[in-house]
This record gives sequence, structure tokens and C-alpha cells, in this order.
Amino acid sequence: MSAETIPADARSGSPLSKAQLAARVAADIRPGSYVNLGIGLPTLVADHLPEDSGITLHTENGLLGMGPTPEPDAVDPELINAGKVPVTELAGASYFHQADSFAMMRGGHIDVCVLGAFQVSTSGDLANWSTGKPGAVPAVGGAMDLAVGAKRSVVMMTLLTKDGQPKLLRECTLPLTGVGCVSRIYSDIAVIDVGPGRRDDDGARVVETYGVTHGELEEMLGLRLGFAAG
Amino acid sequence: MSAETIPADARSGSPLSKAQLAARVAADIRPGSYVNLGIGLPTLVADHLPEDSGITLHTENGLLGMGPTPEPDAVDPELINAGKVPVTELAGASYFHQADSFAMMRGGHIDVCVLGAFQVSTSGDLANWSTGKPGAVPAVGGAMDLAVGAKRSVVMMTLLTKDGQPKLLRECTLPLTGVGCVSRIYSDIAVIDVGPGRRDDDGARVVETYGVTHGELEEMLGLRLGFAAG
Amino acid sequence: MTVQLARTALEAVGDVADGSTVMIGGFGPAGQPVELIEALLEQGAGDLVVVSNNAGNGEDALARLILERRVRKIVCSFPRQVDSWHFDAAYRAGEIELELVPQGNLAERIRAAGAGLGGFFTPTGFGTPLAEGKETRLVDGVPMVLESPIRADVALVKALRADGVGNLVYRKTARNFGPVMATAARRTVVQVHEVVPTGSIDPETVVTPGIYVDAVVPIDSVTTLAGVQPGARGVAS
Amino acid sequence: MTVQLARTALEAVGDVADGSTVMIGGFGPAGQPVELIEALLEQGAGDLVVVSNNAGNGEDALARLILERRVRKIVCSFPRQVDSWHFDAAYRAGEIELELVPQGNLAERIRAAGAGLGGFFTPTGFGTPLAEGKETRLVDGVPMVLESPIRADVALVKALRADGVGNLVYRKTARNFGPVMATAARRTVVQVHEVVPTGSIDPETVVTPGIYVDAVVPIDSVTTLAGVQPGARGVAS
Repeated sequence: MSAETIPADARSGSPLSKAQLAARVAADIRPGSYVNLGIGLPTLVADHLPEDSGITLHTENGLLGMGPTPEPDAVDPELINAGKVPVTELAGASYFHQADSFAMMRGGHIDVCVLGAFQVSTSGDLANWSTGKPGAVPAVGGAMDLAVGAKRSVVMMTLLTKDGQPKLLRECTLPLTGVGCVSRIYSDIAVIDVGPGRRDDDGARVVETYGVTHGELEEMLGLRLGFAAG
Repeated sequence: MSAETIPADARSGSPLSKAQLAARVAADIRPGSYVNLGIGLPTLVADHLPEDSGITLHTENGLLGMGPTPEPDAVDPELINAGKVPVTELAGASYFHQADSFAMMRGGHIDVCVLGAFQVSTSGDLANWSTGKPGAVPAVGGAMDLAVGAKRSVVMMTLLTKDGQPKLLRECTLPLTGVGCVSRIYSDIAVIDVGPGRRDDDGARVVETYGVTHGELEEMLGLRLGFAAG
Repeated sequence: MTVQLARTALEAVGDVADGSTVMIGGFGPAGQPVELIEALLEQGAGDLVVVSNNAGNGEDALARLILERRVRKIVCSFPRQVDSWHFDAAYRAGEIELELVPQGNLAERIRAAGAGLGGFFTPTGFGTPLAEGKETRLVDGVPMVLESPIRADVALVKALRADGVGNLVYRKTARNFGPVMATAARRTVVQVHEVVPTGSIDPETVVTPGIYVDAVVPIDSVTTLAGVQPGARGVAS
Repeated sequence: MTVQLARTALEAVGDVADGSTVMIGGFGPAGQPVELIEALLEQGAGDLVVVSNNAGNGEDALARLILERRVRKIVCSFPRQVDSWHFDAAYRAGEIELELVPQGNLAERIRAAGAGLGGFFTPTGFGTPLAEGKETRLVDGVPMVLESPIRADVALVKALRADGVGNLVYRKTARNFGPVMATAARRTVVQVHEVVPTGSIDPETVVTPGIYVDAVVPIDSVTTLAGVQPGARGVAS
């Protein structure tokens, strides 16, 4: 249905670039949605939202109606996003304090939250805040609130680590951010639905693949995968 | 210490009028305090607060910095107090919604709350919302929040019912509004401290009497009363 | 979701199913969404659960909803008023269920629903009949009661002004329950004095961000500003 | 209580006892009360518990408080940053205690303290290491964690503007933690860009009512508006 917004080679024989992946995520966001884009890869999605989509961005540090990065001479240190990067405000924006901002997120008012991830389980568990390395200084920010707060939380990531290890697993091995909270993974190689669904497989259902066959994907991940209802 | 603000006859041989009682309550409120005056008798206290006292009135329907009743031609149906009576706003006022307003009250930020009462117990229990009559339509409003929310809750009432029954009792017989929440009773006949204190008596300590002796007061109430520390 | 800009209160209220829970803003006359309640009356839904600080005055629309036995239950802090005769009669006849809630708990429970909380502990009501049967515990030596969130299918709210994306500002003590109710309903319908162009409400002063608002209808200014119920039941845009 | 209008940040901060819990507003540079933290550094209190979203950057005042081992414990959502070397070193040396709190829980727990609540149930953190040892329960089928209020002895907050009774308005995303922290501390100290006459802030737009504010100090406008740390540590009125 959103195929026309995906670059042509996205559905041909090669994995998606970061920009193509961002465009693929953006294509699934319905016009008029309220959206929170997590720090890192998900922020790229903003560049691919059509101007007339009526999509409104929330940043959990206290702004609804966030606009793009300003010109360097218009940077305002008191107008930043959750990644502490300067942003702008659009017409119709509103500011609020942290408790009100997280009430908005945690109360299920944000339609879609796009998150980065270290690992996702086939049942929708998310691990994206801690590498679990001993001695590492931990930090969580709003990750746990975002994971469980939105109407729909999706993950945007490469499907394999730099070492070639799958990031979609039967069970996450890293410390969890949330339990059963992710409904879909958008990756360079495939779009895969996770979490509750028909379970004649390992609980994950392939929506699309890029440059790999269904069978190759299963082998790559060491998982039996279903097909998303279509 | 606040004796000069009490009309001279207040400490002579007769019970206090409503206006004298209101003045007596007002005299104990420290300059600069934030105060909530309950519906009914306590609203009279506002007329006796010195203009230069810096005392700020809160009304739990959403206004801090409430001013007196407006002239009839300046009535605004959207500017009312908790008793739904038209009021005004003073310089430095602020409006807020119900959850913020009750957070202000319930979070212990109001210095003094003056409440009416049907009954108060010597341990500071309050009954002021229900007559307990079978078939009566109940209503509570903010009474239970006010009773326990302020830094200090005091009661302003006649000490006897119209039938001559004591309203200060060992135990309240009417449905409670709050437990152990009242610290002082201001009445036409006496000012009495209740709640935690030295208990070589029935838990209530007389501060002042008007037109009765300590002994007469004890007989009238059927209670042994202590003396408030001076 | 895009905000629906309705021409009439009836269009704004839209379909309300029988059995719905409906939050109604206002504290006495201040902030009462008079024309939206009239529209609900006209719309016809029954078996309603109403969440509102009061239970109707005189012959107003909420009172008439109760008179017509369209309200199965009311969740309310102060139903009894000098002119709440329709509620009083229904209550005495056992034909309406009343959940009496302290006003601060009412506001906080509605906020909790909007904020995604599962409940909270509060000292309010401890040791009173209104806490009977509820879980209690000592928190730092203070006895507290567990209170649960209150959510709704529809919220009817009155505000002063909306912009094109549904941002709201209110007026004086008419603000009262509107901002919290708007967060706690699946669908929030707002009557406003005026709709202004998007961008003309200072983002620092927005009280209810548009994300909480589903439909807006502009209603005659005199009614809104003065809070006086109009003679006619019709609604002007 | 009347609001104290201080001439210097040091005077505004006043006596802070050893062992105090101090809330510090700000999310990164936005809303950070730089001069008040500098004053706390100068004032000398130690054995502090600090409640703050971050744990200092570079050589800023909070980082130096940690470097000087004046902070016994920090309650924080995001201590690790590229330039949080003083916190990182203290943490690795086991010389500072860290209570890591999800940002939404941090905000809501501070609000709960200010609102007089004894705790609340939230789904955030359930099934994660940050909820270990905490009470959990199913609420309407959703697993939730019981979170407790966080209160403080002192809150240090930055706002845009105050009037003579302490009403505050903020600026853009610098608002962040200020409004909730102001409600949760026994003493709230605020640095503002300017103090304006009482009556010149529209009562509809006040974000923090003066009841929550104990001391106000006006600080050099460029610093406040741009959020840039000045070269000099001195404070102008």
C-alpha cells in the first residue's frame, strides 16, 4: 500500500541503506499521527515524512510540534530534543513540563514510537539501554517509558550486529527495556512483526525482505519465521 | 500575642459573635500564609485579614490569589469559589486545573485550612460532610482532601448544636471526614487544641474561653480538659 | 489524529454508544459544556456512566439526562445541591447508582488514567466510609488508600479558545476539570468560544495540547463567556 | 511564606545542611540553574543526595560537586554522557551511589511527592533490572511496578521570569523538570532572567504558582536566555 514511497531498489536484490530504511519506516506512519522518534537511527525518519502528512513529532523533554534542526545561527540552547540536539518549533507547537510530557507518552496518547535496539525477542521484548558489560556506567533516560507508553512501539535497526550476530532472538540476552512491547522491526534486511500473533512458528512473521529470501533470513537468524497476514 | 486584634469584649464575659469568631481565627493566621477557607462560616475569616498581611487565599476549584466578592455588575460566572459564589482575582493570582489545584492542597503546600464541622473528636478526627441521616443524598466535595492536605487544619464552629449537644466529643458519632487531622477548634465559647499532645486529660487543651470558666466548659462538654501550653 | 472542526454541537458529539462512560467538565456553571450536554441529550445514548463533579442543576441538560433515566451511574464529588431535584429523586428511588468520590481523588484518578498509571496511594478518605473496602497501607507512617484510575469513552469539555490542531486555553475558574478529562477519554469533544488560526496561541501558554482533542465546535460567545444557559437549545456556529 | 528576592545566587541558595537532598533542574544545558549550582559548590555543603536528570558535564558545577566528593548519591535517569568523566570516575571507584530511574518515573515520582501521594503503579520498568526488588501487580491485566515519591530539602530551578510573589514562567524546553521539582522540595530556589512587577504575568499563563517558590534571584540575561555558561563565576543581579 505504501510501496510507491519506497525507492525502487528497496524491494529488489539489496539490503536497505539507512535512508531507505528511514523512508520505509516513514511510509508506514499514517497521516495525522503523533510520533516520537528515539535517539539515533530513528531520528532519520523525520526527513522522510511528507510535509503535508500532518504528522506531529513529540520530544519527551517537553515539546509537541517539533521542527527540524535550525540553521547554525538560529540555534537556541533552550530548544533541544531528547538527544540534546537543537531543534525548532512549528506552528501549533506546545511546551510542557516533564511530568506532563511523560504522562502524554505513558498514557498511550502517542500513536507511534520508533526506537533503536540492541536486541528484540520474537515475543516483542526490547533491550536497548544497556550493553550489560561489567563496569559500564548505566544510563536509561526515557527508554523504558517510551518502550511501553505509546499506542504502538516499533524498532528500527540493522538486523545483525557488526559481528554478524542476530539482533532478533528467541530471548534477549541483554538487560531488558520492556517486556512484549515491540510490535514490528524495521531492518536493513527485512521487516518483521513480533509479539502476540499466530504461533505456528517462533512467533515472528516476515512482512518483507530485502536482498534475502525467506529461507535465507531464517537461516541467518536461526529462527523459523512465519508470514505476516497480508 | 494577637490579642490586640480581638474585639475587647471577646475576652470578657460573653461568647463570641460570628464576626468576633472570624476575627479570632484571622488573628492566628501568620502574615504571608497561604490559606484555604472552607465553605460556610470559615468564609467570614476573609473579611478580617489585614490588607497588608500578604495572606493569599486558595480556592480548590482552581485559583490562588482569590479576592473578595465583586460588585453585582462585575460578576463573572466563570470566576467563582468552591462554594460557587462569584469572587475576584488579585494581582499575582494564578489559575490551574483540578488535579494541579488539589495537588497544591494535598501536597501540604497550603499553610492553614479553616473548616466548618458537625463534630470534632478530642484526638482531632473530623466529621463535616455527612449528617448520617438515612435517605439523605450524600455529597463530599473537597472536604476529605482539605481535611488532611494542609500543613495545619483548624475548625471554626459553634461548640454546641442548636439542640445544645456538644460538637467536641471523645469520638465522633457521624461519618468521618478525616482521622486525627484537626489541630485546633475555634468556637464561640472557647478555643481548644485537639489531637496529639500531653494526655493527662481527654486529649483536648483549652487555649481561651469566652463567657465560661474552664470548669463550666468541662461540664458543658462532659470532658476533662487540659490547658494548652502557654 | 486530525482534529474534527464541527459546525454543530450534535455533529461534534457524534455517535455515543449506549453504555458509554462520559466525562463532563465543569464545576457548577463554570466550565460546564452546556451545548455539548444538550447535544448528548438530543443524540439519545442511554445506560450511561457519567463522571462529573456535580449531578445537574434545575432543568439543565445533565439533570434532564438523569430525569430521562439515561444515566445508569454517576461518579461525582458533590451531587447534592439546592436544585438537584432530578438527581435526588432518582437516587432516592434507587434508579441511579452513585459512586461518591472526594473531589481531589476524582481529579487525581482522572489524571492517573490519562497518564497511564494503574493507581496511587493517598491519605484522602482514609478511615472514612468512602474508603471502605479499599486497600490501605502505611506509607512512611501515614495511612493511605489505594485509588484507581477513572477513564472514559468520551469527554465533553468547554474551553475558551482552540487552534486548528486542537490546542486549548481556558478561562479563569472554568478551567477546572477540562484539562484532566481531556487526557482520560478515548474521544474528547470540546466547545470553545472561538477557533483561531494555528500558530496564534503562544506555545508557552497552551494548557491542553491538541493531541488530547478529537473534535472542536465553536459556540456563541455570550454563552461561553458568561456561562449563562441560553434560552434556545439550538447551537450557533 | 513571602518570597525572598535575593541579590546573589549564594544568598538565594542560603544554608544547605550537609546530608541534604537537593533537586537540580535541567535537561542537558536547557534549564540548568548554572549559577545556583555554582553557589552550592561555593556554599560548601557535602554528603548530598542529588536528584537530577544528568550527572554533570565536563567541568560544570555539578561535575565539580562530584569531583570534590560532595555528592554521596545521585538519583538520575541519564548519568553517562560523553563528557561525564567526573561522574564516571567516581562511579567506577565506588565513591558515589547511583539510583538509576527511568526519566518518566523520575518526573512522576517527583510530582507524586509534591502532590502528597504515597506512590503509584506504572508499567514502566516492569520486567527490567530497574524494577528488581520492587512490588509488582497486575492492574487490569497489565503488569505494573509500585514507585515511591521523591522529595527534597532544596530544589534549584531555572525559569525565565518571576513576579514579586514568585509566580514563574519558563522558556521552551528549558521548562523540563523545574515545575515538578518546585513542588517537591521544602525550599525552592529559582534563578530567573528577570523579575517583573506582581500583576504583570497573566494569571492564565503562570506555570509555577508562587506558593511553590521560596527564593528568587535574577541572573544575567545572556546566560539565562542562551543557556551558555559564562566565563566568570560571579553573578550579577
